[in-house]
Amino acid sequence: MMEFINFYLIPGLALGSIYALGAIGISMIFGILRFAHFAHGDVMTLGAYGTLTAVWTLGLHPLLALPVGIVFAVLSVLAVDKVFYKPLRELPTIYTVIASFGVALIFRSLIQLVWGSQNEVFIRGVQKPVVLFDLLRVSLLHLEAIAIIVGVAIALHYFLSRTQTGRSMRAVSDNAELARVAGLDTEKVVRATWIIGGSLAAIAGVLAGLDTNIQPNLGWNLILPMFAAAILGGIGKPMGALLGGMVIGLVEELSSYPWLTDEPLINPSYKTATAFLMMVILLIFRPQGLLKGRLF
Amino acid sequence: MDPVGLLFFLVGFLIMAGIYAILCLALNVQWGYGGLFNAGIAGFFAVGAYTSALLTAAPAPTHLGGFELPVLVGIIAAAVTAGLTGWAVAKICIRLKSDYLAMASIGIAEILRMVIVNEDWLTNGSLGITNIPRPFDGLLQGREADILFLAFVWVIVAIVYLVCNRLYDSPWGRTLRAVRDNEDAARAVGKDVDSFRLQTFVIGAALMGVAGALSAHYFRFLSPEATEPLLITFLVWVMLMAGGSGNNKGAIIGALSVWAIWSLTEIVTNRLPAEFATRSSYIRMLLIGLLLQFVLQKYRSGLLPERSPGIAFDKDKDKTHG
Amino acid sequence: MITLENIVMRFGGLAAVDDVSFAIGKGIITGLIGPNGAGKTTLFNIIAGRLFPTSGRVLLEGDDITRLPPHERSHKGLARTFQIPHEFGALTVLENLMVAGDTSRGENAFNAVLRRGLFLREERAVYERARDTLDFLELSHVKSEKAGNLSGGQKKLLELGRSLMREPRLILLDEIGAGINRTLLGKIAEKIKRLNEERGFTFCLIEHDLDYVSKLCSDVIVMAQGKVLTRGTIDEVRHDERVIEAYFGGGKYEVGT
Amino acid sequence: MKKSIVMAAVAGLLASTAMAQAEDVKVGALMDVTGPLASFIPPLMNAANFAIKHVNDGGGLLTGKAVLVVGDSQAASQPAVDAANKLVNVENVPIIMGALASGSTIAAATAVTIPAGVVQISPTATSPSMTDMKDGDHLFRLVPSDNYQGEVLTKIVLAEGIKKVAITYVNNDYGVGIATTFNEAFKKAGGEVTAFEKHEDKKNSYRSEIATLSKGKPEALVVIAYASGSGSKIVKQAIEGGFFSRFIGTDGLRDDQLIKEVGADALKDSFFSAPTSPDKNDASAKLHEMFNAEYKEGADKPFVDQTYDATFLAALAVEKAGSTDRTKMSQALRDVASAPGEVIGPGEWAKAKELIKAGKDINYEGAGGSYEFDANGDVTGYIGKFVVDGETYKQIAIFQ
Repeated sequence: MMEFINFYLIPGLALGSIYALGAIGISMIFGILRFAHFAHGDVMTLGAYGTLTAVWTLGLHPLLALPVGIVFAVLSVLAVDKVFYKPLRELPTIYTVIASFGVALIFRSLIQLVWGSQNEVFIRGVQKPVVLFDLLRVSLLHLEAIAIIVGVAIALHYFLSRTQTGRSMRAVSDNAELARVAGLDTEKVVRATWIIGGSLAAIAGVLAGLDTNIQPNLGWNLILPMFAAAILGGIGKPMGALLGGMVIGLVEELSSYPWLTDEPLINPSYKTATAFLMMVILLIFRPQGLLKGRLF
Repeated sequence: MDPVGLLFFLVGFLIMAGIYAILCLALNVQWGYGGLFNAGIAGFFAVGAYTSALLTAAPAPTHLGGFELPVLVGIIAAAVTAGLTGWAVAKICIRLKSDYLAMASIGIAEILRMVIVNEDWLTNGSLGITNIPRPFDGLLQGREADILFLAFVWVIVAIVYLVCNRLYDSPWGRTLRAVRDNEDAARAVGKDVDSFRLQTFVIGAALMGVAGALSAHYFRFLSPEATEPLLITFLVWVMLMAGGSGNNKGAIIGALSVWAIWSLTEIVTNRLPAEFATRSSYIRMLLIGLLLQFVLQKYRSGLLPERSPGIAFDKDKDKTHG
Repeated sequence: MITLENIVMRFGGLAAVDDVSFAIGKGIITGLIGPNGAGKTTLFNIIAGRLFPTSGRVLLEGDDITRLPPHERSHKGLARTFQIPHEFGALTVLENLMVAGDTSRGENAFNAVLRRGLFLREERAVYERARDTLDFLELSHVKSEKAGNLSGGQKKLLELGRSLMREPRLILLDEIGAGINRTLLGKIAEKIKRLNEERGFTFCLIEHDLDYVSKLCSDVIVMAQGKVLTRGTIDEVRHDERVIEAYFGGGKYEVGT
Repeated sequence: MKKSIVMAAVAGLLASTAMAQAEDVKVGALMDVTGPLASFIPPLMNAANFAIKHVNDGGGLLTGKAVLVVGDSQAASQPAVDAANKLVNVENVPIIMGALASGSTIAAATAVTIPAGVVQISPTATSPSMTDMKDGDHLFRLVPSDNYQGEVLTKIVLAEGIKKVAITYVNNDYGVGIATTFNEAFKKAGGEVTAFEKHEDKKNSYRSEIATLSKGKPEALVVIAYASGSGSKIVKQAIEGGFFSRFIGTDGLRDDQLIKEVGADALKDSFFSAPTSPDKNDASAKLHEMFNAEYKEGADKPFVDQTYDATFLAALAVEKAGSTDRTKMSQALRDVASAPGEVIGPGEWAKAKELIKAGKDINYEGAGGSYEFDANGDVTGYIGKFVVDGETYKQIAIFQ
C-alpha cells in the first residue's frame, strides 16, 4: 500500500501537475486562438533555461529565480505571436498550426545556440526524500509541484470567474464572434492568454527541470501527453485541462502498477501509449472532453 | 566541385525528393482533395516500410519473416497494409473535426511507433532490419546502382501522379472536393460523406505506405527512428502548403523545393568558419524555421494553387477563372 | 408527400420543436412561417435528416424515414437549400451543379482511375442537364467562376439549381429570399412558380417576407415557440389573432379585424 | 534588400569554395548533431576538432591542411543518408569519421558510402549486425560489438561477488544490444537476473519501473543507458526511493553528467565498464590532460576517446595512402592501425608523418584501445572497470 502511494500515486500526481500546467495553456490557446500550439513545449524549455540563467548569475534557488524564467517565456511568446501568428489569424488554422511547428524549431535551435545542447541541472546531487513514520517517502519537489498546482487551480478559478479579463476570456472561448460583436477587445484577450499560458508553461518547465534535468528537448518531449491532457479536459476549459493533466499523469504511472497479478498491469514500455490510447478513445466517444469543452 | 560527384549527389537528392513527392501527393489526396487533417503521416509511412522490409529482406532469426519476395510484391503489400491501417484508423475517427482528427492521428502514429520499438519478435525492435534489397540488385555496381533506383522511384512517382490526377479529374474527385468545401451541402445532394472520407483516407494511407517501402529499400536498413513521427509529418505538411494544396503538380514541386531547402542549407552552413562547427546545424534548423515563416506569410496559397480540372465536354470554354 | 407525426426535438432541456404534426401535399407550394426561434429551420433539418428528432416520426409517401441519413433521403427525392448559402466554394459554378447530378459510376474511385470510359456517357448527360439548369437560372455567364466568388443572390440561385439537379420530388427552401434584392427575388419567385406549374415540383419554403409567401404559397403553416399555431391560406393566417400575437408579442398592438 | 542578401550568400558560397586551397584535404564527419543524441555532441565535436588541430599543428595533412566537414546525421537513417550523400558527392571527402548511432551508421553505409567506395570509421556504433555486413572492407568501428562488452561485464560483475541483479536498459540499439548479451552471459555463468526490463528514453519519471525492478531483492541494478538520457534519472530516482544503492553501468552511463546529477557520494559502491586501451598504455590519460587543457572540461565524457581516435585514424589513413584516392583508404587504414609498426599515440602527428614519409610502418594505439581490426572491420576491445573517485572516474582493472 505504502509502495503504491510512494512510487506510483505521488509521482503520478507530480507528473500530472507538470502536464496540467502545460495543458492549461494549450487548452486556452486552442479555445481562444483556435489552433494547436505545437511550440508550447518549447515555451516550457525557454522558461527552464531563463530560470537556469538566473540561478547561475544570481545564485538563487530555482523556485525563487522562477519569475525571471516566466518573464522570459512570456516575452518570447508575445513576440512570436506578434511576428508569426498574428498575420495568419484570419486564415484557416492549419497555417498557424504549421507556423507554430516552425516556431518550435526556431525556439529549439536558439536554445541550442545560446545555451548549448548538453544537459544542465538546477541542483547537483540526490535530493533526500521526506520520510514520515518510516513509511511515506516523498520527494520534496513533488510536494512542491502538487502545492503549486493546487495554488494555480485556485488562482485560475478566481481569475476566470471573478475578474473582467477572465470573464472576457471565457466569452471569447465560448463564442468569438459574439464576443467581438459585444465589443470585447479580442487582442487584449489574446495577450492575456499568452501571458497566462506562457507563465504556466515556464513553471512547468522549471518543475520538469528540477525533477530531472534541463536540455533543449525538455518540453518537446512532453508536448504529446500535454495535448492529450488538453483534449481530455475539453478544449477551451482551463480547469478541464488541469484535470486532464492530472489524469494523464496518473494513468501513465498507475498503468504499470501490479494491479491484478505480480506483474505490472501494462508493460512500462507502453506507459506513454496509455496516455494516447485514452486520448483516442475519448476523442471517439466523448470528443467534447471530460468537462464539456468546445467542439470546432 | 567534382561534376561526377555532383551528379551522384543529385541522384541521391532526387531519390529522397521522389519519396517525399509521393508522401506529398498522398497528403494532397487527404488534405488537398478531402480536407482531412492527417497528422500521423509517419505512422502509415512506418507500416509500409516495415511491411515491405519484412517481406523482401533475407531471413533472420531476430525478426519475423525475411521472405525474400520481389521488391514489387513488397511495395504492393506495403500499400495494402498501410491502406488497411488507414481503414481501421478512419473507421474509428473519421467523423472527428479537423484538429481533433489531427490529434487522434498523431496519437495513433505514436502508438504504432511504440509497437514497432517494443515488439522485437516482429520488427527486431530498435536494432532494426538489415539486408533489405533494392529492385534490380546486381545489375549495376556501386553508386551507379543508385541511378537505377532513382529511375524506379520516379516511375512510381509518375504512376502515383497519374493515379492522383485521374482521381482528381473525375466525378469522384469533384465530389470529394465538394465534401471538403461543405459537408452538409454534400449530404444534401446525396453524397455519403463518411464513405468518401474513408476512401480518401485509405487511398492516402496506402500511398504513404508505398513511400515508406521505397525509403526502406533505399536505405537498405530500417529501424524505428526512420519513422520519427514529428519530423516526417511536419516536413510533408510544409511541402504541401508551400507547393499548393489541391494541386498535384504543386505537391511535387513543393516536395522538390522544400527538400532542396532542407538538404542544401547544410552545404551552405558547412561553409561557416570552423568555430561554428557545432553550431552550424542549429543555425541550419533556425534558417529552416524562419524560411517556413516567410513562406507562410508571403506565399501562403502555395507555388501552384488549386484549380478546377475543367470539364472535358465543356466546349465553349470561356476564360477559366479557377 | 411528407408527413410529420408528433415530432419533438430537445436540445438540453429546451424543446425547439414541441409535438408538431402536419402533412405537406403533393404538387403544391407550402409556406412555413413564424417569428425567429419558432423552430422552422430545426424542423427543416429534421425533414432533411440533418437532425434526428428526440421523438416522433417522419414519413415520406408512407415510408418511415425518421432515422435515414440525409444523403439517403436525397436519393429518395428530397432536396433542400440552406439559409446561409452552402456553396462548394472552390468548385466552379458548373461543377457545383454537376456534383449534384447522379454520377454514381464516376464516383467510384476504381473506375475513376482505371475505367474512365465507363462514366463518360453518364458524365455527358449530367453536363447537359447542368447547362440547361444554368440557362434556366440565367447563370451561364458565370459557369467557370469559383462559386465562392459569387454574390449572395447568385449563390441562392446556385443552391436552387443544385436542388433541381437532384430531380427531386420535394424541395425544401430555407429563406431563399433573404438578403436578396427585389429584382432577383422576383425572378426566383417566378422560377419556383414555373417549376411548380410546368414540372409539378413540390415545394416547402421558410420565408419571413409575407408578401412573397402570399405570391407563391397556397398553403401556409404558422409556427411559434416550437408548435404549429395555425394553418390555412395566407389570407386566413394573416388575420389570425394568435399569429399576430406571436409575431408582435402579446398585447403590444391593438389588433383590428 | 532581399535580393542583396541572397546575392551575398551565393557570393560567399562561391568564394569559400574557391578559397579552399587546392591542397587542403577534407575529412568527413557524420555526427548526430541535432536530434535525440544532441546532448552528447559538444564534447565529441571538440574531440574531432582536437584531432584535426593536432594534425594541422603537427605539419598538416598531405601537402595542405586538414579540414573537418561535418554532416548532421541527426541519429536517424534519412538525415544520415542525406548528410553522407553530401559528404561523399558534394564535399568529395576521401574518408568519413562516423556516424555515432548504429542506425545512422548502417543506413549511411549501405545507402551511400559502401556503394561509393568510401571508408567509414564509426567511433561508437556497437550493433552486432555490422559485423556480417557485406561492406567490401569499407565499414570499420572502434568499439567492440555489443556482444563483447556484455560478456566482459558479466566477468566484472561476478568478480565483485554479485550474484543477483536486476537489469534495465534503454530501448535503442545500444541498450538492447549490450543488455541482451549481458543477460544471457550472466545467467549462463550462474548469476541470477531478477528482472530484465527495457525502458523508454525521454521520460521524466521511472519510479514505477524501478519499483518493479526492485521486487526480487537484487543486490545491484544494472543500468544500460546514457547518463544524459534516462541513465542519470534512473539512478537518481532509485536512490531517492531507497530501492538501490549499488549500480552497474556501461560506457554510456560512465559520464561526468552522472556525477553532476547524482553526486559522487551516492556512487561509491557502483562500478562501470567501458572500452579502454590495453594494459599500461597511458594514451588515455595523456589525451584527457591535453583535452582538458584545451577545452577546460569534457575529456571524461563517453566516446570522447573513440571520436578523437577515429578522426585521427582517418587522417592517418589519408596520409598513409599519400593521396585522396578513395580506393586506397581501407588498406591504408589497416596499415596504420595494426601492429606491427612503431607505436603512435594521440597527438603524435608530427612523428607519424615523419615515419610515413620515411616509409616506416606505424601502429596507432589510441586513447580508447589499440584497434587491431579483424576481417570484418571490428576490433577486439579491452574493457576497463571504472569506479568513481572524487569528482571523476578511475580505471581500476582491465579485462579482455
